[in-house]
Amino acid sequence: MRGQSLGQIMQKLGPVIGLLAIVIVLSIMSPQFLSLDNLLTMLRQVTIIALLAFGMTFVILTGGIDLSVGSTLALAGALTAGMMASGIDPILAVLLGVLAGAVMGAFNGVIIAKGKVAPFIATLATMTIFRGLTLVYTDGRPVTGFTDSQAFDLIGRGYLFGIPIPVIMMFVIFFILLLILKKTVFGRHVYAIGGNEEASILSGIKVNRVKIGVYSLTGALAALAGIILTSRLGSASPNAGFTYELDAIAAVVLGGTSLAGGRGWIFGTLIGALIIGVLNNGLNLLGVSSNYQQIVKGAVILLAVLLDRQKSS
Amino acid sequence: MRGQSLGQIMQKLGPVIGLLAIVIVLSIMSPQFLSLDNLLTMLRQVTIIALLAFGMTFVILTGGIDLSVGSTLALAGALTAGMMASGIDPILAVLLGVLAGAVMGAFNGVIIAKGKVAPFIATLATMTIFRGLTLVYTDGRPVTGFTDSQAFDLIGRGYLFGIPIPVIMMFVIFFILLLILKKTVFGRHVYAIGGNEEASILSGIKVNRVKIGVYSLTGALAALAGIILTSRLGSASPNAGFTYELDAIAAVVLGGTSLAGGRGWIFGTLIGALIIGVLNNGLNLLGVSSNYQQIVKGAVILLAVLLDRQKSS
Amino acid sequence: MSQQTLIEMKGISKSFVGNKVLNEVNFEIRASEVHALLGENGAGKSTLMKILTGIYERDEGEVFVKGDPVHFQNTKDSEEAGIAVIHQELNIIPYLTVMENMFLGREIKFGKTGFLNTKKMIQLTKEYLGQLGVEIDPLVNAGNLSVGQQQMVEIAKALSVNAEVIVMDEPTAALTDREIERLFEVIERLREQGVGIVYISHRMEEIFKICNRVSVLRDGEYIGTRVIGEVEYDELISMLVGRELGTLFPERDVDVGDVRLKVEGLTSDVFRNINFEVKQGEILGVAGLMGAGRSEIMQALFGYREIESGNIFIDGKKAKIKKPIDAIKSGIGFVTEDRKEEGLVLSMSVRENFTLPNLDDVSKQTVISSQKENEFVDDMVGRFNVKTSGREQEVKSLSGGNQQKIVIGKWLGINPKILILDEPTRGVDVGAKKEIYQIMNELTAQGVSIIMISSELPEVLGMSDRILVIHEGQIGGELNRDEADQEKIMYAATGGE
Amino acid sequence: TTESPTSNGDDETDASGDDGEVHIGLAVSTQNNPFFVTLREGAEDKAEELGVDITVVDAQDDAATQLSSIEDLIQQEVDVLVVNPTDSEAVVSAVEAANEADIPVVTVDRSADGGEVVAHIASDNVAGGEMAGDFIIEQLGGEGNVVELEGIPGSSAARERGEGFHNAVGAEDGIEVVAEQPADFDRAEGLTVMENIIQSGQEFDAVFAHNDEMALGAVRALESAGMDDVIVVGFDATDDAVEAVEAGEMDATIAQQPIEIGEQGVETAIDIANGEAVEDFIPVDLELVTQ
Ligand SMILES: Nc1ncnc2c1ncn2[C@@H]1O[C@H](COP(=O)(O)OP(=O)(O)OP(=O)(O)O)[C@@H](O)[C@H]1O
Ligand SMILES: Nc1ncnc2c1ncn2[C@@H]1O[C@H](COP(=O)(O)OP(=O)(O)OP(=O)(O)O)[C@@H](O)[C@H]1O
Ligand SMILES: [Mg+2]
Ligand SMILES: [Mg+2]
Repeated sequence: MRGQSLGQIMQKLGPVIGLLAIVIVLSIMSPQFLSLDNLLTMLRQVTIIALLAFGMTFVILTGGIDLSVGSTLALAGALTAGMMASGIDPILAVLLGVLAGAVMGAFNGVIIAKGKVAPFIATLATMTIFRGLTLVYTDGRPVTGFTDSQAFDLIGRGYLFGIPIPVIMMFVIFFILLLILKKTVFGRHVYAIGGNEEASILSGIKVNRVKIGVYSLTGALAALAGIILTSRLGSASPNAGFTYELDAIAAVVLGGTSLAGGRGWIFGTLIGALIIGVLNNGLNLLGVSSNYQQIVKGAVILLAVLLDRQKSS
Repeated sequence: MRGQSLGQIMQKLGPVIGLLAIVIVLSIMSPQFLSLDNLLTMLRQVTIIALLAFGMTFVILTGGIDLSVGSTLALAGALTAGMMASGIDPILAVLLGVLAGAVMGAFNGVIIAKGKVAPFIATLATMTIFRGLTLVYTDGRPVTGFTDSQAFDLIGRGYLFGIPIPVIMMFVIFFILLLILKKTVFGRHVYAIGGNEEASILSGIKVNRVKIGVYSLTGALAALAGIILTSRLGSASPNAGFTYELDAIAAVVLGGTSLAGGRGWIFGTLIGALIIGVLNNGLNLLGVSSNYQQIVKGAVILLAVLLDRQKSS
Repeated sequence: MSQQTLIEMKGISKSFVGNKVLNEVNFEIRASEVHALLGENGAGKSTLMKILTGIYERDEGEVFVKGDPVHFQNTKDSEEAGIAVIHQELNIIPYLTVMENMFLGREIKFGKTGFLNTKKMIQLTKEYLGQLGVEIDPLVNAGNLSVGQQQMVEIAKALSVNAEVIVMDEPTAALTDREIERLFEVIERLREQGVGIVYISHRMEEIFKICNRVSVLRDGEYIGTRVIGEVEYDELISMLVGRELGTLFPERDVDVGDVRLKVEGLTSDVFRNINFEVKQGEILGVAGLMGAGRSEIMQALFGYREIESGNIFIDGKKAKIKKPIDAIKSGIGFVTEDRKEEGLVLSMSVRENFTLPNLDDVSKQTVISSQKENEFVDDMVGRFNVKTSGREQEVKSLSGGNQQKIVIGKWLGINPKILILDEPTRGVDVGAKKEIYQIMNELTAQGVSIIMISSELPEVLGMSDRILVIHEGQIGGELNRDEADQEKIMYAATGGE
Repeated sequence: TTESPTSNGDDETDASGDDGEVHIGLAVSTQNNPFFVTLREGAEDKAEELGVDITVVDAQDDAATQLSSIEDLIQQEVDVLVVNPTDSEAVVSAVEAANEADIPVVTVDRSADGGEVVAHIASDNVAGGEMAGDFIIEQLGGEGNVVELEGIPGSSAARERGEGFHNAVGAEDGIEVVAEQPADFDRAEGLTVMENIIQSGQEFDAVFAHNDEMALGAVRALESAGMDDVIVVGFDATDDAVEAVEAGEMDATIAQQPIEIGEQGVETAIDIANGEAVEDFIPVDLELVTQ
């Protein structure tokens, strides 16, 4: 990281230090916390939010936001389960499910890029629409009764070399996305648009196309998250993913990506998702009463962001 | 409105035209829709979202956002009910309840203004914290058994000259806020901060103080909404106001206020809240099935915003 | 001179995160003087003034107002002590009206009520604008004004404070000659009334025209103070840049080739029937008054603004330009007028900004090759003599002149046939200006056609092979290098008044 | 028994248009939960079968929304209002509003704490919680550790089922509730929370979940951890859960018979509209579904 000021490096280290602090506190308070088994369990739980947050990172880097990821997750999960239940080959169903997510994302992208609607309000509307579609499609009931395909079960519940497959998928996707952001023209354009959209247009960047791409990617990742969840649960609930968008956004921001766009990194998002996952896991391990869990989670997020801001100013 | 271009006027008329269109369609489809009784009912229903949206307008004008209004509503409502249940005079309890809301808002304001935390993430955290506090305070149960004070009952259920008291309160508050925004130094500074914070600081505006004021106002209004709701329902539920922030934000944006801050008007917000209220009321009158209601609502919001954007560009 | 000393700054030092930008600087303002503050981009002029007005906290040193030590915490404090500022960055709030902007932070109320006395403010706004000789509706949104008009509003705002000291940080950067003349008249009047004025500008001729004394900063060091009339131009320049600079405008000796660009009947809502040609290796200067529509014509040419009719031919072939990317593909580069809003991605590094329009050339199958990219950037940094700590430095932290070099340099990656430069030296110090002129010469020598919009007539006259004058959205005249002079240009620009 | 306050015949301005036809308004608490979806379907099917109009509104689990949508039904001048309250206390003002408009009210599944209600049709959540507790006590032979997966904090179902459950197990000295954690009625949360509880190393022999969705999530977690002998009891008897019980994956679920509740609601409403006398409490039996 040549050429980066001390301030920038501290800024980047902030989330890692936060995560470490929480991990240290939890491992002192709960002896089970650091067991390999628990860590793997926690990682597997994090997968869903991490996938949503990865996509959200791209969206936020362009200066946008996507509130519809939770609903996309639910609709894509339900569609995939429904297709399998109606006899479509599981692998094909998964691919179509991810495609459906990408299409939903592209729909967001088109409204935002071509329709010039503020991302917040566009995806707030599609959040409602996609959730409504899910309810209509499932009639408010979990979709079950899809074939007990071994392959499909593996997606959410399998292991490879003792590591849960969702966790492996999460890391593989993480590295691909990291590469896209750091090494490709598309990734560079994502940062440029968030940094200065006007200047990006004037530099010949096809801003609309990049935005649509980013929302499609986010939709596809949300769909994948929905499919993993469906596989893990053996059913697709119409309520799946409700308010997950908030966790995903929190993960991105905790990781140090600026909501104003143009600045951030996906490694931070991974850390942010882990902070949220570790907190949830830890609060359960410690048996904190339900009423207090929300207070603790909110306070920790606030504290983490506050400390981070303090340091950087 | 001298000095305004035709485009600007069209922009401002957009929401009104949208509302009229919906009203016309609904009154054709449902004969009950235009009855005075139904209109008053609808207005009373709108009160809660309108009060939240009024405060949200101030917040959004400064370039911020407040996701915690729903939780503030719940906590203030529960506190007020709890105080009354423990024998405190209802009028005092109401005043203390509104004050509590203002304090919660001020807490948001301080974190955002002094702590330099992005409003989205700050209020996301306090949304969780306030909800948690409500659960702890109420132990997860609705608060009831407060004295059957006539005065308190009136707040939510009373009538004056045949008009529901909440509706009267809504309009009185609307005019006061309109006056504040248009005619006072505070209102001017709210617009200025959202338009260009840096320039506002350089012009000697006490930006932090204005921001804290704006969030406090929003908190107080949310508390008042919570108190009206408590009075209407005769109980304060710990889950009250869940996801109301989204409706409030939608109302503000439907009214033509820019999420980027600095531009907008509270009359538009009133119209926006009415659009949402009329839609909810109309869809129920028409007996649209609940699963489809969400789709219709989302689609109408999207359409309204899209048309508005098209016109202005 | 024995006027009263209004403000004295002694031994001022200031660092930003370990970077010392002012080192024991002294500065003094007397009543009835215009005191120029001179220095290259990033020398610390604006920082010194921000310390004076309480926007920044000083690390060391003392400030006295009429002999009393002061320590302002914010702009309100300094305003109360009689100091008004026209900041370098425009501080206009676009969606507020002119009147609202004028009185921002100092609104006139009915007594102590907090309610606005709008009538009074409208009346005063008209008065102050009138003093500057500009007619702007106080109720129009400031964002609808041109940059120059906005600048006039800011000047009026500073006047309205009735201050004893007015700091003007590059007030003329966005103005054309006519407004500048007005401003100078006002400055002269204020000076006669006993006001002390700090005048910051990169336009040397202005310094000699209206200032009484000049202080020079270089790299945060105080170099010295001279009395105008007792100092030679060349001495001042060498105080400024620390070396001899020679003539500002390099010799132009270029073979002009065939017609490269031909514009026919270009018409939109702000301009009508624009026809002109640019040849290979030629510099076409475009002059005109503020708001004449010069930028708009170029935006349309670049596909960034809709046109109603008209055709564009490049090398004799009709070019279809609907979006900036089309223009870029046709070999057009566009250095926009506002580098911060339209030219640079401030949050990105020098490297990333340089390669933004030509990423494809440094990548294979959309994967960016770090090696190629770094080579290109290093080449550019060397060629343009960009003063930077490295290619990873954020452009936000570069000085204005160096930022401008990057905005120009980023277009060289596309090997442009035509380069449009809109106010290429606005807010750029003399040293960097000269470097930019040299770059323009090198480019035209390689056959690049340049269109240069400029509001600085010496620059238009010094650099152009041909001059196009725009008047109210139409071509007001065309002049050759040999026949052109300031009068003729102004004559054409004002429509022959 | 009570006499219904009005019958639709004498109401000339009946908005449902064709005289004599009964128009029922059904206000359900939510349609995001299979239990209430089934309840609604039971009601709608019955209404169709009997040839009456029914308008359904959904409160999305929000008391204020419910009040608003009931007001809208009142505006529609329905003949009878069948309410499935989101909350027994908060629904009172809605019931009173209907009372004022002379529209008779029937509550289903949850009762109203005030206002005039002609009939209440329900199976008791508290009793169901007790039933689950008793089943677990019996299965464990009165000795063992139990985990409780709670519903959305603050929701009435979570409150009442929890209350009943604690009534039962609290009375039994040998039974200890070793963990109470919220999983929001959600299957994914049920899975996650159960995984974490397992990781905490806490020994336990049985799980009571406030609904089947959470129970099914817990089953997944237990299965992965090889803890197949843990007793899992859910609530609602959704199709999935009944299947799981039959397959031996779950041990029991409490059936509230939502179809029956929905049907009864409509039948009662029609009786009221026709001026017939109805029972003021119509219990729908709870059923313990086991293998
Ligand atoms: N807020 C800040 N944080 C960090 N560095 C700053 C800040 N403001 C100014 N600097 C740095 O201080 C130095 C002096 O900047 P300043 O704006 O005073 O220069 P200037 O003389 O006004 O230049 P110009 O002619 O381009 O306006 C520059 O290196 C600049 O990058
Ligand atoms: N955003 C805008 N909205 C409305 N009018 C505008 C806008 N931008 C520019 N104009 C108008 O277009 C005309 C040309 O503006 P502009 O000042 O850019 O011209 P210019 O010749 O490039 O002058 P300058 O030297 O100031 O750049 C002016 O009448 C200006 O008021
Ligand atoms: Mg400066
Ligand atoms: Mg221009």
